[in-house]
Amino acid sequence: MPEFHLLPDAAAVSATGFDILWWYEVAVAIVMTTLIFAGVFFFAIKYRRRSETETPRTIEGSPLLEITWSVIPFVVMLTFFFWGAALYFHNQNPPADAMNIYVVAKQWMWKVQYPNGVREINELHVPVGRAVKLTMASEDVIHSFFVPAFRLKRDVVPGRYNEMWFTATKPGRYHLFCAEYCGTEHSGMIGWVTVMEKKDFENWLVSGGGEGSMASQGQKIFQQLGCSTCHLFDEQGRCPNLKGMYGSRVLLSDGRTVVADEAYIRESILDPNAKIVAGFQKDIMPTFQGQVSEEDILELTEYIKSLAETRGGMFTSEQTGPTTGGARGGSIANAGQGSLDTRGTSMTNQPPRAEANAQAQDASQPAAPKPAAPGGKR
Amino acid sequence: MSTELVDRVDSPVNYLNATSGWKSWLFTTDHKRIAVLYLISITVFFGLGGLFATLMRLELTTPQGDLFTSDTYNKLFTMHGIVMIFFFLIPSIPATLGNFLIPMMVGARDLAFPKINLLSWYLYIIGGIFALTAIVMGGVDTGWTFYTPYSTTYSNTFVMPAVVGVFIAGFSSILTGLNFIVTVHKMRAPGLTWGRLPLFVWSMYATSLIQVLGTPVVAITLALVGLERLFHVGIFDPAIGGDPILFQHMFWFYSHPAVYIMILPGMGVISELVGCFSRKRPFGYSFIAGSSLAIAVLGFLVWGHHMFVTGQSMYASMVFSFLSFLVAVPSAIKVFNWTATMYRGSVVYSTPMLYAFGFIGLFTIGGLTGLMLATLAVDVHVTRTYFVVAHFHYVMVGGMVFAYLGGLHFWWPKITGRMYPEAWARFAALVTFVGFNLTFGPQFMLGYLGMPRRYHAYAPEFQPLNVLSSAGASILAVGYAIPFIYFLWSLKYGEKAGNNPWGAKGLEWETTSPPPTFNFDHTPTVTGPAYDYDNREKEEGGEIG
Amino acid sequence: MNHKVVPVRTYLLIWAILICATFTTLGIAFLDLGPWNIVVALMIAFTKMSLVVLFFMHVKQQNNLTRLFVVAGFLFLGILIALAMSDYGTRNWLTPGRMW
Amino acid sequence: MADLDTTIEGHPPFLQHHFDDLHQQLDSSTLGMWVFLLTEIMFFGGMFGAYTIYRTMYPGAFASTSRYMEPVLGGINTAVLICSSLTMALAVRYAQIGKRKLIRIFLILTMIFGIAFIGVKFSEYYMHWKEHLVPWMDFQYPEHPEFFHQAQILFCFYFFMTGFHALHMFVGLGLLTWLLIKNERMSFGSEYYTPVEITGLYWHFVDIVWIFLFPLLYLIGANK
Repeated sequence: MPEFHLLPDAAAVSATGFDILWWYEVAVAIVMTTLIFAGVFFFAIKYRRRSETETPRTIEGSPLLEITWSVIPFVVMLTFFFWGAALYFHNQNPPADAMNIYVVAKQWMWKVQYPNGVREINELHVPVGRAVKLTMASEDVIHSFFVPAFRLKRDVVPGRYNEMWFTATKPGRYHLFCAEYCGTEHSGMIGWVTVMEKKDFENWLVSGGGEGSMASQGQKIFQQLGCSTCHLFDEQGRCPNLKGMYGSRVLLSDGRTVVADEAYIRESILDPNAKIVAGFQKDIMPTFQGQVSEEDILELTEYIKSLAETRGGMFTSEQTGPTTGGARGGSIANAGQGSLDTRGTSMTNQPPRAEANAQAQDASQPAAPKPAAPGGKR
Repeated sequence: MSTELVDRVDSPVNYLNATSGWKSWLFTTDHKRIAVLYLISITVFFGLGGLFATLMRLELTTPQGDLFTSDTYNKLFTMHGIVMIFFFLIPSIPATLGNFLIPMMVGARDLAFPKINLLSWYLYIIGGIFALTAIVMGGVDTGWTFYTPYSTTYSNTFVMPAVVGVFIAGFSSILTGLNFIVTVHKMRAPGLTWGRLPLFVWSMYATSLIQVLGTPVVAITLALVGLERLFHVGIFDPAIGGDPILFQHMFWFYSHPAVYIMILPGMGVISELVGCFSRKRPFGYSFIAGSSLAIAVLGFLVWGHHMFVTGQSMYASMVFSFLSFLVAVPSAIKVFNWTATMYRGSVVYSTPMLYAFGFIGLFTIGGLTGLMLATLAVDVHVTRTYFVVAHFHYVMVGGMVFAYLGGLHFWWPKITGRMYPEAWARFAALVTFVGFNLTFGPQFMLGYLGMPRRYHAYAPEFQPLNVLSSAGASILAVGYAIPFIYFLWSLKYGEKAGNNPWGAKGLEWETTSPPPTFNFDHTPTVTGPAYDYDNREKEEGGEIG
Repeated sequence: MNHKVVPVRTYLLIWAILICATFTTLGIAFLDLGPWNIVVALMIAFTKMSLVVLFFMHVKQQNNLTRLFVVAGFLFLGILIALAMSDYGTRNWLTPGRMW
Repeated sequence: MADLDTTIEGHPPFLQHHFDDLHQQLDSSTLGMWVFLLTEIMFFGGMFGAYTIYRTMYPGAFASTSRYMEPVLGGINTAVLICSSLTMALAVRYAQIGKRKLIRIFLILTMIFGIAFIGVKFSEYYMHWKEHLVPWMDFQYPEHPEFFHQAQILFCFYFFMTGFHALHMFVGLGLLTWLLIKNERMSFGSEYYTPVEITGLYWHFVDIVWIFLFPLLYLIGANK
């Protein structure tokens, strides 16, 4: 039986940041509680009733005092707010070079898949010191991916992707819980997050691969579903050419542009007419709702991502990095075949914001001429 | 019980013995009798909810799920939540103390719409019967929040009767609020201006506004859940086009203000108690009154803080977080003012005052942990864990239930004409306070350690704190059982209370105990401000008032 | 507070305006004003509502209390829709790292 | 609030025991109805809110539903309802001055308009049913198969909102019937016309709900 600890493990950068804020708030709370308790006790004892006939004088109140004890706590609260919001923003916004791992939740298990095809259930292996982004989907109800040691939690909502990222700092095994009630075996929907040294992780990852990379799985599905009859790569088909599509800006038939990210690909598979690429017909592609599982969609997404990279030359090249960066753009470098780490690892836990942004901007420049290009049919 | 009660009180004609027979109770339009009907019915539901809680705490003494199956446990916490929130906390103070006191406090013969008042009790009972049906048929396992798509598509339990029950009980709550609003506006005695109203009336008025504005939205939301569950058209089912997050928006639009429906009446009671047992007008009367209204309005702007980790837009989350801090300001004002009221007062430690001390302390803890939960980054870790469970129990049980018990002790002589045994009552208040802190204090730590709520079985390292919590719960149960016994006992053997055993100010103390059916022989006329304990004001020329 | 008896003429006038407004909305709906269609339709609806509330429901002669309750209803409805839309409207905003 | 008569003597028969005078009774009842209407605003408001959100989420599907709506029928129905509001307002007016015959006439006229509205509405429902547009009852959407699910949600809201509105109409008709009977038994007048007044408020509110439902449900994409 594990020992009883009063403090939870802290095994990620986010946990350290959280704990500082947390103890600050706990300290404020203790000070305030003490003040109130002391006031109540002091007054209650000092001004206890000494005779049955005594009548204290009325004190009407004091607007100045009221303002004081409204404004001072509020200023303290503002520090809570800004600090908390800043940290939250940071935690919502994965760095551009984060390693991508896919999580599919279903009653009552966590299915994890790595781009190279390694699959796990109720286990997640991540390397130390590397930003990891989870793209999470649910096949049934709302679940919530909760790793106390990282102080992070994110709901996994059916019908959409939710993302979460972290940089683990301490090797070890940590609890993974489902934190949103999801039915009978909710409390059994638990697992372990294993944080490993980089070397160990690479070895583990290489040894684990089974049926080929996610992209190659996706390619199979792409053929099976007959996608390839319309989405041609060499010449113009009835549907947009998917090569180089991922991560680019796409001009839509109604004049809007969207970034072709995971969410867009997912939507286009399930609801093809929602966002039609400019120059193409509606109603040509049927919906694949009900024919593909969330996992299939993720594999197809990986496949489409890999197409983007092969077009840009070698998929290992840094420059083809995320076109618009950030959460949705995601990392494409580690997609496709082979090891995740072929392009070298970023040693810093989090790349400096400025650098990441610069990268994002660089990448978006070449992407700009691309809009609607996939088909070239205007 | 009620008819026996009539025989025992041999005082002159009062509302209890004016008429007799079960019909005179079930078809009464007297607000005081309806309050007693409510008192009995919510006690039944409180007992039921408490039973579920006891069973849960028993299960949680061991990390393995060994006492119940997971399905049973899930039903237990769901039914605990539904019963306690919709059938105990929401009607508790408004429907009992509020019903009993508001007409008297404003110097009226009854509420504005006595028949509607009776109707609201019947709606409550019908709603309760539906909820009980759901329990008897086999229970519900969705959690009291009915989150979609679990509740609409995946749960195989009796969701429909529970939803219908809550829907109907909602209308009971709306009608109570409507009645109070009109009564406070239109039925005040001559001379009773808004600035002279007791603070309890102010907070009940604010509560009523929330009931009237918020409850219809949850009604429509639950109707949509019912529709979706029956016909599966996809309103909340993402597989066929719906958006489950929309349910959460609509649900919390009511259910966050609903926590103010639960706590505001408690705050009103505490304002009365602190004033009376310090023999002093509450410090900053107008700020306490105004903060009630501020809480009622601001309370509608913060619901999104329940959804920080759902994938709600982070910009919306930021807005909601900021607004949540705003709503904390009026709550803080109240706590400071209560404390300041005792300054240079004449404080006496009667049982109701002990509960008020408990309330101030526990509500402070509940409120401060609420601030932590409103902090975006902190919420991400501790939301949906036992930290949240502890937080809202500190506010709802440590706050609201303490206020309810305090108020019940305070007005018990007025309601029944009898005193409760003071020594026992003080002892019970102490036991409750200790038991409560032992039960829910450890849960804060469990939450920080990362134990998710609604877990039937849990990781072994959480066991020590859970055992502590369960032990505390058994003490808490004793603390609740004692008042139950001596209140019943006092109906027959209690010392006869005079009209005003506490020397309190307020129109309700100027009539007999128990009051006559129409409360006052003559409509009272109010000439001074509320809580004029200090009669020097008048002697010195009455410059105030 | 006293309910004055309103002349029939006033009621008829309001009725005539309401009927005209209804057919105006209907007519405008068949024109293509782009996004303005719905704006115009709602503006006319608001006007119609105000007329009904003020004249048929006698709010014009009522005290401020009634007016306050009417306004409160729409205020809180506005809060519901506006704050819910603050989520839906900003979900697809770029995350801050990508804004610059 | 001044000069409250605290004695019970001279209580008119229609003054309830707990009120001081008729004035207070009328005021309370009117305020009570307004607070109830506040509740109703939020009740329908919840639906309008959910509808608005789906509408912004699925603009295309929304536009596609318009071809199944009959704007002209909706417009006529709006006019019918406005007429009923006029007659209701007049009924209240004559209740204020105690003209029993005119009250009767205008109450009956109001009911006729109300029934006409419901008649038109239900014939529309019948047409929708014929066209398989009722969700969960063999819903079909052949013109835009890609919008099947979304349109189903939208039609669900359509039936839900208009259905609740129709339900309110039925309640209103019930209240009018009750008023008609009451009008024969006792005389309304400047002393006492509370029931007519508050029923009128309710009826006008139901009218207002429709004033918003009409453009939102019928007029989207009517120009396409």
